[in-house]
Amino acid sequence: MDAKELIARRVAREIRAGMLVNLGIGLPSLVANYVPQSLGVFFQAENGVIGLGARPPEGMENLGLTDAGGGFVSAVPGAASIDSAMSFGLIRGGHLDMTVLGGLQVDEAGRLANWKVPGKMVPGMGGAMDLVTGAARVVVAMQHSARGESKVVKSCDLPLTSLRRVDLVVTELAALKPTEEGLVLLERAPGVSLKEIRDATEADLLIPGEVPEMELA
Amino acid sequence: MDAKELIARRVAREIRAGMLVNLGIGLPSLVANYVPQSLGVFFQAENGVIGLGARPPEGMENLGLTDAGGGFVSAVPGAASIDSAMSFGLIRGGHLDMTVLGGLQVDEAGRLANWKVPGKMVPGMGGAMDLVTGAARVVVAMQHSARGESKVVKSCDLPLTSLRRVDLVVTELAALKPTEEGLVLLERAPGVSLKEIRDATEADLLIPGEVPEMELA
Amino acid sequence: MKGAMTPQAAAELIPDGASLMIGGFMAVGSPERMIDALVARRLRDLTLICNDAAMPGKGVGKLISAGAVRRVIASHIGLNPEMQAKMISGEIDCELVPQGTLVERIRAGGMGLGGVLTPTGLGTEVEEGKRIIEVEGKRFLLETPLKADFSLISAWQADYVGNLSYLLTAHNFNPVMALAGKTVIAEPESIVPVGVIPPDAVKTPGVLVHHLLVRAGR
Amino acid sequence: MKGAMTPQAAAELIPDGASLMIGGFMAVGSPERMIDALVARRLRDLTLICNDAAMPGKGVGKLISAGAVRRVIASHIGLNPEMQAKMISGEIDCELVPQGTLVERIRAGGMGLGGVLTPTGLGTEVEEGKRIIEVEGKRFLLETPLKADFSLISAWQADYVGNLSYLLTAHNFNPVMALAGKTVIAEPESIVPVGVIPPDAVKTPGVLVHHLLVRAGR
Repeated sequence: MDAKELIARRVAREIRAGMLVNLGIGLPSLVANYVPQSLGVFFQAENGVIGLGARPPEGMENLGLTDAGGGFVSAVPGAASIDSAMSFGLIRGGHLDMTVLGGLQVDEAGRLANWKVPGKMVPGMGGAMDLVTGAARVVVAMQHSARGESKVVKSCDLPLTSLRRVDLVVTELAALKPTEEGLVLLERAPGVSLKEIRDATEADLLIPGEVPEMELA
Repeated sequence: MDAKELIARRVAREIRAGMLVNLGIGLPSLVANYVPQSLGVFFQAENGVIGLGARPPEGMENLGLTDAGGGFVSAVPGAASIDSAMSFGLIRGGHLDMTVLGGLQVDEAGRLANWKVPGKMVPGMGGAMDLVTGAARVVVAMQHSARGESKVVKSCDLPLTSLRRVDLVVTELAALKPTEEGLVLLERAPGVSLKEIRDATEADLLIPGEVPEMELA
Repeated sequence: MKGAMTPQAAAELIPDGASLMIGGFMAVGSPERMIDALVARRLRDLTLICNDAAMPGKGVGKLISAGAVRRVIASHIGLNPEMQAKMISGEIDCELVPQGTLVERIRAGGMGLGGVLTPTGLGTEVEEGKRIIEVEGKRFLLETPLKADFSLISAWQADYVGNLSYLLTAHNFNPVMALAGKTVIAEPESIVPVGVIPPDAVKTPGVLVHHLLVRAGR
Repeated sequence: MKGAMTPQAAAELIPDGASLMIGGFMAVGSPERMIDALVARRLRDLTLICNDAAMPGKGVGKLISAGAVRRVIASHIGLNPEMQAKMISGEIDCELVPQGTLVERIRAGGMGLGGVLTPTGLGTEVEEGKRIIEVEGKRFLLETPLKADFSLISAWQADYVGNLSYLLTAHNFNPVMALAGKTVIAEPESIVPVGVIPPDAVKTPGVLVHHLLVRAGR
């Protein structure tokens, strides 16, 4: 299993029946593959649909039905079209049960940075700032390190996405729970030792007596 | 011709082709009777329809299609349903070309009072404050006096609806144009003398050299 | 997927003293069966947030006549003489709000905005006790967001996901109130199978609706 | 009743230096024929207000590649490397705005509100230079309204009154931008006789639309 699949399968376990969930583009969008249809979960794409379904067969795509990455999707039974004002009204107003986003850095205060690398990459925040500020639950799904540097840091040096403390961070090594006291090491990825996690992490971690292995969907 | 018909027929002449117009309940609603269909005017009712039409025949009314007074109406071809947020967004945002409202008092500054008589009658402002604040053009349609007292006063002693100077006041005696300098007597009702108007008016009027008679629709 | 419940069962969810947003404009687009069940339950000390006080015997007017209401936030109460009398006697506190401000305050509450900056009401009694914020040289009243314990709304079609569509002037405050109640109960004219309402016809997404009432006569 | 005009005739209405709101999300729901006509007209110094910079060859990306744009107000430009390069070289000024804030600023401009009070962006770079307003103990950023000389929007069905309906995720910014342009030009997929679009399916009332483009291939 590669890192991305592992992360997606762990995040999928956070999703409960009947939730409204927004999945960011890239890694987070893989989560949908591991959520059983029987849960009756509705996926929202912030560009304007509640009830996102799979990509249609070749030739049956419609230019007017895409996800937030511009990819073709379908609409499940019970889907609803919404404009951008309603879409972000739902997000900012706390009606979105969960958002899953990628990250560039998360720090000991549980703050996320994911929209800008000054001087290098300025894609813009898109909907990320509203999602992190407004969603009932924020889950960050990201690889633990990039180019040999830990993305779980003492304090973000990249521009913040929000002051809000995220609710869960899932990497291919660990599940971390930001709390008022700091980052709690909640679970280890299968076969990963505490030492491996500590060595790969710049931030100080709070490590309980027992750190179970992740269960995956 | 009674006073109300005269006022309605004078106000009707203010309406131009293609306008979006809101008519208040009561006297103002009579104006629609004198606007030729060929003008392509759309009437808005602030409770949620653009393209208000006549009351349907007995037995063909629908409980879900009424004007702001709760009376049954129809929808003309090209009508649109709007919710209250859109309705008042159009009004406040200056997209409404004209509103015609009743009045309790108008003063020399062109300010309207029409929502409250302290200690006697407190119906509430409903949509009136938004209409007077936001409409591109505000026309007050009211009788010149009530219970022997002039409704065109030096300064409103009833609570104001808005600080905004209204654009035209039409009574059964006169058409008055509020300006920065004061209330200009624009037109006399047919057969009414300047003296009759002055005698019936508490406010000081600015009277040009020539005051023509009203033309009616 | 949501099951539908009777108005009586829905009324049981609502305690004395609750704040209720109730849709409708002169009772057009009001959830009448829900209101009847509230009257039958003899609730007390309710706060109503609604466009108007309707008339005796119709819409929210029935709750006012029944003595169930302690406080009303509305834009117009002129067609309900009982409401007028109860306001003057002090039985009901009444806050009068311009209609466009009222709907935006509810929307702000439902959409996580901190308030409404509106020119409506400047220089009138509505301004009293409120902050004025100047933006780019223009003055605006700061009006605060509104939320409620329950939103009781009326709709045209629903499906069992809770998606709602509305009919003509029966839209009014219903779609906005669906955003701002901690619990949202919808009374639809009809309930259709999931997938029957086209996505573009849905005006209130089902995720906002917690309970549906069974259709009339069921 | 509005006649329909060609994209070329509509483009003639727009001068160098104009501010344009253009609907679309990654070019989905963008008025492509209108944009092509603007490119052909070799306009300069435009200000674009749009969700994103699309990609080269699509949507507003075509105007950016053509060198027609001086300033962009958007939430995301990450999929258009030409936009990134022009921003870094200083050819285009770019104001990045959170998406939910952007759509509310446009709505506020179109609906006569004085601004937006949002928690989004508090404590981030977005806060810089902005006022913070405290309401009922919570802090909000004050974001100013946006308007434009022209709104160029894409729709699904139109009638000759100018009423518009939209398709699925091609709604996005179009209905809100229709409120905030001094002149609104709509590019519909089809135009139907007046009375064919049911009142409840109209999402933008025709009173907001000044010009309709003829259908493609006409």
